[in-house]
Amino acid sequence: MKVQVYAVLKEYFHNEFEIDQSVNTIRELNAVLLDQNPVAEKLLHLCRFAVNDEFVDNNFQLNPDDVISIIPPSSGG
Amino acid sequence: MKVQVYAVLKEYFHNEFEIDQSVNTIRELNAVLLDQNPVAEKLLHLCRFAVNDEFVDNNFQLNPDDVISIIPPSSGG
Amino acid sequence: MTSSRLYPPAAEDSFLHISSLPLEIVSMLASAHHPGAGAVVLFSGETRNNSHGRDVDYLEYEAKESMASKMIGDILDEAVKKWRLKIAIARHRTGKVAVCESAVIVITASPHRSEAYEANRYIIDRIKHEVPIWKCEYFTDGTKEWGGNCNCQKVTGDANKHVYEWET
Amino acid sequence: MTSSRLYPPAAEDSFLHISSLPLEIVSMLASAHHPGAGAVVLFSGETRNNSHGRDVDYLEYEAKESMASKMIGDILDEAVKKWRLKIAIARHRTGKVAVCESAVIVITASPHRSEAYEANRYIIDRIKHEVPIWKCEYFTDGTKEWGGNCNCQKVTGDANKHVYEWET
Repeated sequence: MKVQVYAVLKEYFHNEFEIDQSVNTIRELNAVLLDQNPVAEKLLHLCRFAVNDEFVDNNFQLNPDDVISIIPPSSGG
Repeated sequence: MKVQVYAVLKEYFHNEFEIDQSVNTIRELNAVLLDQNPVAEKLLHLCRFAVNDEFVDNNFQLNPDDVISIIPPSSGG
Repeated sequence: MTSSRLYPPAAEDSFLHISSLPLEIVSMLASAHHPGAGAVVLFSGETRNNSHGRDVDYLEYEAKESMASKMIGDILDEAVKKWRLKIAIARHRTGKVAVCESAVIVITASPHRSEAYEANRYIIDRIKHEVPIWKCEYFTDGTKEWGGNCNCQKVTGDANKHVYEWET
Repeated sequence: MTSSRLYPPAAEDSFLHISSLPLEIVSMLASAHHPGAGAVVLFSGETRNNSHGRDVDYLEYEAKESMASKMIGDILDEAVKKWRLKIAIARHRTGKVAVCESAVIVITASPHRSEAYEANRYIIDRIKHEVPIWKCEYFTDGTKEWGGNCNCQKVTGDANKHVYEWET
């Protein structure tokens, strides 16, 4: 599955990357990301996740062809 | 002294007129106006008076060459 | 504080905050950007096509211009001080104002948006209640009415005391 | 209610409420007059030349455009319903935004002014807190910082619960 990150998250991860491991939920994805980059823990904790442009919660079941966006806190305007 | 009236007051008085009687205060002027047009009583009671572009109270002492404006309630904007 | 004086009046008008010509909303807005202001709020009061259930043809505004312009200037100065505004501009039109046209425009600019919104409401409320400007409604049935008067005196018992929206 | 959809986006943009081009404040405002609206309120959020005591060179905005545009549209629709607005328009810019330029514009129009002011604040507050748009501050000393983030979660304990100015 594909992961896209935005804004300040790009200082911790590539803008867009593939997750090859078997990951079934957002919670599991979060664990994989923390494993990749433990320094991002605080920030990741503040982020929301979206799949196919809709916000989802930690229990959301992922499909291998999903595109997951990690959305840091907004700071518009 | 000269009296100027505005807006809805023009339906009760001439736009501008002279008061020839000896009138010493705004209170006395008010009495003269009510005498001229008793129907205006309610409206006059809601109005403010200004002399030479400054609001004044009922006790304000008038001079013969003053220009008095009678200011009905605002309805700007 | 003289920010409120910065906006140049149209050459044809002798009063800074009162205009007998259509209000130039675009140039007023263009003059309201400020490098220290992160928020600009504009209010435009426009003629509606209906009032109290009746069809409105147009409005006509009358003002005691000399007093009105000075009073609006004083209100702007107070707002600039109170909210530390970078910019405060207001102009009210006199004469016939067609549906969709602006009768009054207020623009405020401040570092953060709270102040610009609050000051804007404060300024328009005070203009509408206190400043000697009057509206006459001309209806499509040919009748007219001096209308929408400030009725605060009925509540406050004093022609100089008003009930403002920004206080509620 | 589809009033919020009426404003035509620039031909170059594929998202109704997100623009990579400078916001056309004049044409947006020109499209916001309505015969049934006596009050038009415009908010423009602009780049300030300072932030937290540091000199700002410019800001750069990033958005997840597809989500952001849809969310702004939904917020506008909610505001139109809640306050019975005649018009509700909002556009947020992405990319570099210079000092004094608009990063976001919100326009509301309603019969009376209370609703236009309240709805306008509601819309901008929700956009700033909820919509996936991010600001990066570039300072004159050459440094940059992803800044001004919504910190509501520290108070509410939930990334989806915010503390809005219009509620205080």
